[in-house]
Amino acid sequence: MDRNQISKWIKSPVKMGHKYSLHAVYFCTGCGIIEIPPSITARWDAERFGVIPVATSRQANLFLITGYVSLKTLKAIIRTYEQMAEPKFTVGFGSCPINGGMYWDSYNTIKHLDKYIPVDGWIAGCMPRPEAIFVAVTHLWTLIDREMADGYKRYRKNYKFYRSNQEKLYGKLEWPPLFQKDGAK
Amino acid sequence: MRKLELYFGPQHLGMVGNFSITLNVEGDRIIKAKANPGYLHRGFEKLMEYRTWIQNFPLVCRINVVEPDHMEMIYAMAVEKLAGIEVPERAQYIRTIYLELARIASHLFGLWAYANMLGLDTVAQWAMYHRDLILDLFEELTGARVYHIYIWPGGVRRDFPPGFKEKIIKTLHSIGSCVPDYNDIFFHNKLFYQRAADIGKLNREQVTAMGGVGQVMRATGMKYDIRKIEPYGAYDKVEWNVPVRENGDAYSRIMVVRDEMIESVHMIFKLLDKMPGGKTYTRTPNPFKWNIPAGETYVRCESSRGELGLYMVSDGKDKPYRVHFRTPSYSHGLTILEKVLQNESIADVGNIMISLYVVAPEIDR
Amino acid sequence: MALKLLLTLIIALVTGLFFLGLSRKMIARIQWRYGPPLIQPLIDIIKLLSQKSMTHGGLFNFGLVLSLAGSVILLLFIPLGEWCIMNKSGGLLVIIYLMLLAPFGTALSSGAAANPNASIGISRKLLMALAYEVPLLLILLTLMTYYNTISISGIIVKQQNAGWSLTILPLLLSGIAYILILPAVLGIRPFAIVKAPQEIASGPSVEYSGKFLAFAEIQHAFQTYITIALFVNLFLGGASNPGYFFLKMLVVFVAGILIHTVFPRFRIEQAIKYLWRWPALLALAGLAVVVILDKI
Amino acid sequence: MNHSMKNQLLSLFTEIQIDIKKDNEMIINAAKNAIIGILSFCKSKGYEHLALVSCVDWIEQKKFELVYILSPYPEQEPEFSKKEKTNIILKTRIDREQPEIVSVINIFKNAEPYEREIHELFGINFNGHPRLTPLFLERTYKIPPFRKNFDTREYVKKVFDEIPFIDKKEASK
Repeated sequence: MDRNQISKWIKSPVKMGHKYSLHAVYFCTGCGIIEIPPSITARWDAERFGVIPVATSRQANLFLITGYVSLKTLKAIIRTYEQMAEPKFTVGFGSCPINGGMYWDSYNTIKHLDKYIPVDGWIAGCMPRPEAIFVAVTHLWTLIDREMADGYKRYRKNYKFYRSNQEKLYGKLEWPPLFQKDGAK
Repeated sequence: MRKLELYFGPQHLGMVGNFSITLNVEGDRIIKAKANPGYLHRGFEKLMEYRTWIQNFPLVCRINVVEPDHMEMIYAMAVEKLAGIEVPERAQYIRTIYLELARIASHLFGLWAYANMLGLDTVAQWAMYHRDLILDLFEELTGARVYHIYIWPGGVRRDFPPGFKEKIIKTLHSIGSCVPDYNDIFFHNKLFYQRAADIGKLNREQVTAMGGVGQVMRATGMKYDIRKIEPYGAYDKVEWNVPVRENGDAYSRIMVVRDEMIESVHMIFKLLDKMPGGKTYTRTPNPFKWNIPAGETYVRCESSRGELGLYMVSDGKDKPYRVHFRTPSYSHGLTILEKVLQNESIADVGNIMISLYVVAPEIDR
Repeated sequence: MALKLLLTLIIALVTGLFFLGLSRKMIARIQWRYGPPLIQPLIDIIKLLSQKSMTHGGLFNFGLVLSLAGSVILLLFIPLGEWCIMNKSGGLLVIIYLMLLAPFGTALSSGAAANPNASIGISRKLLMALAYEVPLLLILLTLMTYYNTISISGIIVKQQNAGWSLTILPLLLSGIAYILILPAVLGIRPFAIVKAPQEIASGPSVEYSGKFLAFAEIQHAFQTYITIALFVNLFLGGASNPGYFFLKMLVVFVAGILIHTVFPRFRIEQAIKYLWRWPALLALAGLAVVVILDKI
Repeated sequence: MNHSMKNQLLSLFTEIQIDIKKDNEMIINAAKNAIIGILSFCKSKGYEHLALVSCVDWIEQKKFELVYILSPYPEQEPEFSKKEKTNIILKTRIDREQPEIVSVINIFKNAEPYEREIHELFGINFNGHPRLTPLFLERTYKIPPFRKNFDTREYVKKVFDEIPFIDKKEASK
């Protein structure tokens, strides 16, 4: 928690700004939604780390996907992810987005979330506790520090593969591709 | 006036689960609302047909995340009825205390969602803090905060740890001592009354026609509570009454929820005093070779949102043949919500939806 | 002159951001939690300015800049302590006009964003502006007739020797009316209808991202500063040195935050009905009292 | 209450078997075309709450079995608070090849989402239903997913496991 080290603020304000003001849009898909309210309210209070839930994806830079992802939700997740402002980070909650988890044999849920959108951090657990969420937030800080939270760069770099995976799943998508050329600025 | 199509989208602050409502809006008034669920559908009943009776237990409490305990109870009651297992007396008492604690936690979660939709964050934070105190009790009893897998066919997984009874009483007293604060800041707040009175008004004929259950029905004056009609667990061994209100709008639904919470606290104290000793678990056969005799059953229990039913068919093998959950949010969220949202203002969409206590994972299962 | 101009801008920005940070900390403490550090709004602005943002065309940018400019210009007309840059030129009348520039600017920019939530947020914002303008104009009219001057520093000088205008008997009614509409002008609950995140996904600022959101946050900070400074100058007698002036603003702001945490939101028609009933009647009665006193 | 109903029902309807289990639960097996008659009769007798419309796929006998569960709303303080069941399970079997049944929506309005769900997950056609649009599923399946011959594990292997991972080496080519 190097928030009050003025030298770091002067050296790299952008990185520090992103570390200590994560505006989270949480997609209440799946069962992880039951641990988000306790972690943003009185008992655990994520706001002391600067994590605040915001209403729209435009204002957010942290995207919490809190549980299994069904086919209908994935479309909404992809659009929300593409609407977010550029340095954006994604965290997958629980074991369902990692490898399908409890619903590994369900016909309506996707098994691996990072085939469709880039994910920076995973929290294991069949619905992780608020402490695990805060460990993930602090872990995300170190990733941002070491420039390793580069999900959005990966998405930009090999957008063609992400797009082809999405189209393999849905056939024709009704919104245009985000970047015309791979690695476009 | 300009007509707009507004998405009360799948991703929404303060909404419980993913559930999108397409509103045709004229100015500030809603003309037509169309609910489209399905964002949380995982084919639950299909998955249960691939797992044996015991394997289904950890699965069954994950249908509805706000209140997993009544799901375990309903599945355990169905399995016991089909297999003919007798549950010891002490296990019935423990189950009832456990379910009432879960009901209080679920109502506090509903209060968080409702106060959030009205914009009163202070009550939302307090309610969530008190719910966390109850989750600590669950964590000590069952080892997990939310998904406890505590009710087992034939009883409960383990008895109360020593000193747990005093802990329950201490926690409930600490929550009860805050009720006057809740009353001043929220329940007796004139602004809450103005925002919630005559909103989403339903009379008894409409509710019976559209299959309303639980507090939606109790807010129209009918004492409809499965714990009284078909008592299960130890509900008929303790004296308690069903809180009821008259005019069926959002305000009376929330007040019914408030009275129910207080009623549950008193009921827990009475149950704790009358709890007998003895075994809490009857042996069930080896789970791998446990074939339940063929048959079907429909069992009901009162979850915090209304009548929760389970229709189960077994064809004598070791896996259930067909399972169908009748969840209270199904009729509330689809038939009643679309009817009641007509010509209400946009500001009240969340208000009405959470006063009906619609929880999305219950609808799509 | 230029130095004084720059100084008032910086002081206004610092106090506005400090008030936002203080409000988040106080709300958190009332809700039994720690809450973010006091400089959290500053951290948010640093982050937002470094984000890549999406724009919806020229009108979208122009509207936002217009609303920010509206707030900055208003700053020049409000005396801070005894400084007042645009002192000579018709203080109160200009303020009445410039008050509407900020909502008009956000309306332009959100209209260009073509998001249904934004358009509903804008109709709410303009309705709210309309709702609290009526009593506000009546109150300013009462003050002008009572002190028969339109420059705020003139009113402050009169208050220095005659005591705060809140305590002067004929002005009591309009003082109470102003207190009743202060939450509406500040945009805090029970009148926080414009930015309702749960109902219309934070209203007009639904399409702002990155630096546009930073501008909106700064404009909100200026707006808070202006409203409270106006109230302190008109009714609590302004102040000789800025420190004393800041203390009075702090007291008013803390009272506003205490109201903010314990009330749910109004619906828009309830808010207008309330604002046009009690505060408007009180302001009218205050005006009548002052006019009759003038006659005698 | 259920015993008096039994002989009234037996007198009114022809091809119907009723058996009452030991905890007083009444199970009625009826023919497809008698459903509307029985449902409206039960509704008039006080069984106003349609708890559930469900469907069981008996694949060996090549039959779909539709299940309607009714229960009464208690007028005042429920006096029968003994451990007796008070609901009726009405079952009817329809052919599995062209599954077709009349919708009960004009008797019970709240059956509308149940029938939509069964139509989508089992492929049963409810004629007379105003809105048989898709409810839960995102895409259409050749075999409706809740039928016994739809193997979900097979489907998962075929659809989800075919999509490749995005690994850095192959992507940076």
